[in-house]
Amino acid sequence: MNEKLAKLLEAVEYGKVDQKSPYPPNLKGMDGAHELTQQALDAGIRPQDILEEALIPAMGNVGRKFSENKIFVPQMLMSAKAMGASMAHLKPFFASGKIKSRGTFVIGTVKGDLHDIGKNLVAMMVEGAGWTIVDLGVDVDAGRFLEALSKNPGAVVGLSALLTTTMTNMGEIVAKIKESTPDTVIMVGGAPVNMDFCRKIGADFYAPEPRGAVDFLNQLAS
Amino acid sequence: MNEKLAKLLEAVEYGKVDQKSPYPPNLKGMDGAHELTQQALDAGIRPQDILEEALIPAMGNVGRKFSENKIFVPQMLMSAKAMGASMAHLKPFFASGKIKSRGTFVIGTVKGDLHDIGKNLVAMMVEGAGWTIVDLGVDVDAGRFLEALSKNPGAVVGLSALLTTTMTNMGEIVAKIKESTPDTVIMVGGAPVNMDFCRKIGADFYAPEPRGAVDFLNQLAS
Amino acid sequence: MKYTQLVISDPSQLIFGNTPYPVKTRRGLDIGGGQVYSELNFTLPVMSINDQTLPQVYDHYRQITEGALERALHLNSKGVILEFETLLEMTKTPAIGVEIVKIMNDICENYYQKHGLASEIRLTPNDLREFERPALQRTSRLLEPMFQLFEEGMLAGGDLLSIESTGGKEVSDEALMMCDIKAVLFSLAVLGVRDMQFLWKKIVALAGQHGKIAAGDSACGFANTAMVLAGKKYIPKVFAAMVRVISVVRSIVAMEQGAVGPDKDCAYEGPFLKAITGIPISMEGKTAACAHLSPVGNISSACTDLWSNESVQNIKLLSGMAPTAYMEQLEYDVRLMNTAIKKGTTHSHILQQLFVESDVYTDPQALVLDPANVIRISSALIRGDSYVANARNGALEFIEILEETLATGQMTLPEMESSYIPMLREELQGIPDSESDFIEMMLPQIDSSKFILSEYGL
Amino acid sequence: MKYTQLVISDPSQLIFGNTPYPVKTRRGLDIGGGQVYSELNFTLPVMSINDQTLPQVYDHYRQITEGALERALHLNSKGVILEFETLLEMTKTPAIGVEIVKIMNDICENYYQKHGLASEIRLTPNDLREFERPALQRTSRLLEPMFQLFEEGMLAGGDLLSIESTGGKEVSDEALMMCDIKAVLFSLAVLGVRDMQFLWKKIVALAGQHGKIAAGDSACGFANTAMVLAGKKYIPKVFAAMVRVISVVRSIVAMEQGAVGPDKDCAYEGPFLKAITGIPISMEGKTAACAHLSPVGNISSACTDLWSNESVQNIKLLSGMAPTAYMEQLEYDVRLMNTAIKKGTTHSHILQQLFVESDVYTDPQALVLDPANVIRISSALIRGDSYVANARNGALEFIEILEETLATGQMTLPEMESSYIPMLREELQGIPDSESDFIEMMLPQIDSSKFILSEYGL
Ligand code: B12
Ligand code: B12
Repeated sequence: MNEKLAKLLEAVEYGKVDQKSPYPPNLKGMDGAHELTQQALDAGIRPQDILEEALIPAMGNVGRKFSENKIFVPQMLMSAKAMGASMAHLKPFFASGKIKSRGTFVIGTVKGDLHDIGKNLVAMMVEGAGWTIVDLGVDVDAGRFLEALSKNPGAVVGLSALLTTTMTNMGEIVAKIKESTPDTVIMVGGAPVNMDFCRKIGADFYAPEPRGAVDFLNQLAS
Repeated sequence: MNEKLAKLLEAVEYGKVDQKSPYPPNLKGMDGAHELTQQALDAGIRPQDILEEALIPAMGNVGRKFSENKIFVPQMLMSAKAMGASMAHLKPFFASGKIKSRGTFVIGTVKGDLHDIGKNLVAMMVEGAGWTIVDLGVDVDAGRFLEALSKNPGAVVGLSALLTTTMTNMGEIVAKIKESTPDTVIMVGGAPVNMDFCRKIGADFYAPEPRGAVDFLNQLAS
Repeated sequence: MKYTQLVISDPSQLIFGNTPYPVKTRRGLDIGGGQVYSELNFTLPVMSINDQTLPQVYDHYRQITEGALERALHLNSKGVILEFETLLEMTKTPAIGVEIVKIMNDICENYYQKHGLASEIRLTPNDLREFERPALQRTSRLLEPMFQLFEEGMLAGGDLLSIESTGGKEVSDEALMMCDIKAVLFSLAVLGVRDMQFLWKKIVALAGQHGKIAAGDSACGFANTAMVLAGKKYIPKVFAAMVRVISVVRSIVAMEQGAVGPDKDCAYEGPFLKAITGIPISMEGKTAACAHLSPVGNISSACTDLWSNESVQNIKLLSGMAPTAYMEQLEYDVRLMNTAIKKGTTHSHILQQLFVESDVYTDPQALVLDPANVIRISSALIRGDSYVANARNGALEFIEILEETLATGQMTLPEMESSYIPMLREELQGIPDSESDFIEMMLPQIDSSKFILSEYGL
Repeated sequence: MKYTQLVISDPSQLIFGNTPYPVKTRRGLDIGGGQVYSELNFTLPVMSINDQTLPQVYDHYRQITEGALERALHLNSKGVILEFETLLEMTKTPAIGVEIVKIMNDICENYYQKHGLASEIRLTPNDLREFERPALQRTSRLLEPMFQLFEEGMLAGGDLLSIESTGGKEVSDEALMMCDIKAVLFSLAVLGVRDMQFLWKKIVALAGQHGKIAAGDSACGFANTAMVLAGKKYIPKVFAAMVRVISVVRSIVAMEQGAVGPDKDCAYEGPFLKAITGIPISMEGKTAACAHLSPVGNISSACTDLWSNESVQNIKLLSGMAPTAYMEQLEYDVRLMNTAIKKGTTHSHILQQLFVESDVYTDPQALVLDPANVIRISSALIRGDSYVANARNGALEFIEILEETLATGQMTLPEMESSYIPMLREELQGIPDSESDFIEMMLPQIDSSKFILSEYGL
């Protein structure tokens, strides 16, 4: 692999945002994702390759280490920040069509429910896998999902719920989405949700952990 | 109330089968249900009245005391035996149409399931309420219920299940019965069953305890 | 009866985690050797088992095993027994049962190799013979799948063999409802004993052949049924407690035939078996509230070697799957006992005393589990020359203890309960010593269409 | 901070069932007065709450209350607290919450009149303010339904008032995920403290007006969230344990405003509050495995006065409804503690010792709950002049204890965990004594669009 990309991969994997950032201690003073991305672009490396060969594999490693309990969330968040610093450089190329996003993922915690820690983790890991995220936040009703879908046609939807009394709102939201855009792929999750419930309300996929969501989306995209 | 009927009521309520029976100790040597029924018939009391004014109220008292935990099952079983001794005298009048049974109750534990203690208790208490019982035993499939219904048109059906893996057989049996005789009233019970499940499989009634079953049947009959 | 002397005759020696004849397992558990282990039990949620659903069935058992062992590992467990008590279809079609054992055993092995967590599977096939009435205890074709599952299942990793056998149940069911203690005694001390002799000779031989562990058989359909009925106030507790005592002479036959324990949970004969034979036992109490409510929540742990939850469905609770949650509860219970053992006899005895005193006078069924009473009753249970006499003597000793306790005022019983005491004593006293005399006495009184004497070798 | 001295400074006095300032209730419970009681918590199964389903909702609560009290009665319970922690709809529309309190209270009263079983309802409305972001802690219209439910609910029989208030949570959520201890401290010791002062002044006044009991507030959304995240290995346990310690300075504000306990379960600040203020507390551990898994299953009961299961859905288990089963489990746990109390201090201390030693060195979150450590940390928590200084001092004392323990070898931590210790210490040491200095230091570092200072009186 190109040495520049290898360095960028390392910076993202270990959460080195930019040269000034103190974290991680062992990379102190060295270039971060910010600088390394600029250098890669300057060296004429294709933006698509930067994404596919450095950022996504880096976040893939991070996700794997996280699933294996080898790192904690803050480390993962630092990597996500580093990736963000890199993505800032790549943004224009998405707009111009030079990079194709893997797809758009609209996620939210359903109406009545304010639990968002799990949802945020899922969003972060999906973003790391190269998807564009539209995070609608918490307490989101069907209308707002439909609106987001009309702005992002073809997006995959993710619903999160942590309360047994808001899980039922998931069913409603799924029904309304399937009514207006039957082809929309919908994924559900959250502690009280399970595969049976997912089937029952007519959603397409359930994963107990973000990892499963990422794997499923990657399959969709490939 | 007629004194003879009052005595019969007492004999049944306290489980005095016949003169010879040693139980209950405090009625030792006295006439039991067997003798008292004969005497009532000899005195020209209408068979229907014997049933309605002595036996059913006696068993009603027994059922109430049982639900209130004032007596144990053996006492209830002795009363059921005493009622049986009385019914032996009344049987011809059912055949001739002089007594109208409250109805027929077909009960069984569903396919794959051998638990019958609960089912037997329900059968006994329903019998005490003046219903004719057809007990199909345990491990009963849909075919046998349909057969019993064709022999006893209009009968109410009771299904019992104690295993989470045989509960699902209840659903099948209910479906088949409702298909062939949609008007059949079906009641379900057993420890793992509940109201939601009853609704889900399309049965008509669920009771956690025999008392509820009796109340429901009595309403049906009235 | 083979045993004529108690292996443990001092109540202070009858304590959790220790027994004279511990059982060592393949992956290194030392049951009864100074440590209490959890025994997790579980079952499917509401679903059918058929060709279409089999993959889901297997998934459930995979998920249960993984969830439980992962949690046990997280809690630094010293080791776990997983009881796989089959559902009917899994014994009727032994291939299903065997496949599940394999799935579970692979996971156990993986946790053992990768993390050093030791676990073993107790394999408990169904006694299918109860599907035929009258039962063909010895000649039934249904014995074949049962033993196929025993054999192939143990080879697949089901190292501990148990069953809740049902010999005599055709008589006991009605006898319980009628509170007919003589019929109960007939069903357990005559029919049950004879069926156990037949069945356990075979199980022990098979286990011996493959170097596996013939564990034990609980009188669940008798004593546990009685407890549940008493819990619903359908029959007197006094009666249910007595059924438990009588069931000892039936369940001990497994040991007479060579079973070595750990005895199976759920019927609470364990403490008596431990006192008489010295084998390790499994018990359940408060942490089996998922399976049935109990009048012996704490006292049941007083002298146990495994601590079980009897059964819980694989359904979702707020924390996660129910078997995982129960694994955690068992582990913490067991930690408490093991900490006491580690600190020495003063601590273990005080903890045992608290277990005992918290329940002992609340219910006759708790009273019989006080280690001192277990020893007294056990002595009576081996005093006579026949199973019948022993069962009767044990039951009478229980009445003695009960009356002494009532006399001290430490325990009170409502009239409804206490009025059964003299009736029961009178009936027991009418029971002769000899089995044949007893059979002769009982045959006219029981509905003989219900069972076939020759199927019991009579 | 109001408290400058410990009410309980001797670890041997910090024990279950007893506290210097017990709380007596209407139906005669004497919480902390020599007896541990069960506190049962429960919730609906999967369902919506709306006009159509309201009758079913009420039925669920009726069934739960009856099932639980019937079981408690059967087990000779000395008394029960039923926590009614509302679901959103029940606070948003207070009439629903009030109706449920009435239903429950009628059943409680009936069991009291008919059977002498004493029970009380702890009423815990939702903190609706978290629906608005940035939160309007003081000016929100949502305060109205909350206080309507408090007032009408207490009049309907919800005698014990609690809430899991959320002041500061808008900062804490992200801080937890980032393991940013300074931001956590800011959210708890600045924002949380100020919001608690505002909220609890009102609750205490209302309770006083009607002769009801202002009980307490747990930092569930902070400390319990941290524990769940640590349980999933998302954040270090060392960090989660420290969050718990810091949350004390926030939760104690309820007492400063006049709350008298029993403090609410679920955040485990209880033992510290008990040591500092002498109020009775509620804790949860192994028997809350239905609600969340726990690293403090036994040790959490070491000095509790109520013993809780946190929450369980009203779903069917094999034995019956889940709340009934959990009622039974709690009652047996509590019986064990009460038997020990009855037998005297030797027994209670040995039982406590077993609770403590069975968990203490398995997890930093358990370590902080050892009564001796609770006292040490509590002393540090009242040493300074500001909530900020106190929180920092408590957290540093925890690090001392942790390092001492690690040094003895009794406890070991993986590198992933231990590497956080110096980082945390360094960050803590940078925190100034004065609140205003600290605010000045933090404001540039936190996303200030998330909260409104004036809503915290700043
Ligand atoms: C007794 C018993 C047995 C006895 C049955 C004796 C008999 N003749 O019935 C024996 C030992 C044979 C037995 C066997 C088995 N059992 Co079993 N058994 C029990 C036990 C302990 C008590 C059941 C009982 O009789 N209760 C008392 C009666 C009076 O209550 P009831 O049946 O609920 O009935 C009442 C109400 O439900 C209602 N009712 C009942 N039927 C109906 C019908 C209608 C229409 C209405 C309105 C009302 C109604 O009224 C009744 C009176 O109040 C339960 C444990 C428990 N906690 O319930 C386990 C239990 C039901 N058994 C269980 C199991 C697993 C088994 C076995 C598979 C064990 C094995 N591995 O071999 C076998 C299966 C045999 C089979 N194919 O059915 C599990 C079920 C788990 C699951 N997955 O579903 C339980 C829950 C035990 C446990 N905790 O694990 N069992
Ligand atoms: C933290 C927490 C809170 C915090 C929330 C903070 C926040 N910003 O999210 C606060 C304190 C605010 C809170 C409030 C309440 N909570 Co809360 N809370 C919890 C707690 C302790 C942890 C949840 C959590 O964050 N877990 C960690 C995350 C990482 O896990 P997760 O959410 O499950 O997500 C993972 C997976 O599920 C999956 N996932 C999640 N979403 C999605 C989506 C997709 C598409 C996919 C594929 C995967 C996926 O991936 C994630 C990462 O692994 C749980 C207890 C528990 N055992 O879960 C209770 C719990 C969920 N809360 C509960 C309750 C009752 C409440 C309140 C009603 C309390 C009250 N009376 O006020 C309020 C309701 C507020 C509201 N309207 O939502 C109950 C729910 C009971 C019920 N009936 O359903 C629980 C179970 C606690 C309990 N045991 O009683 N709570």
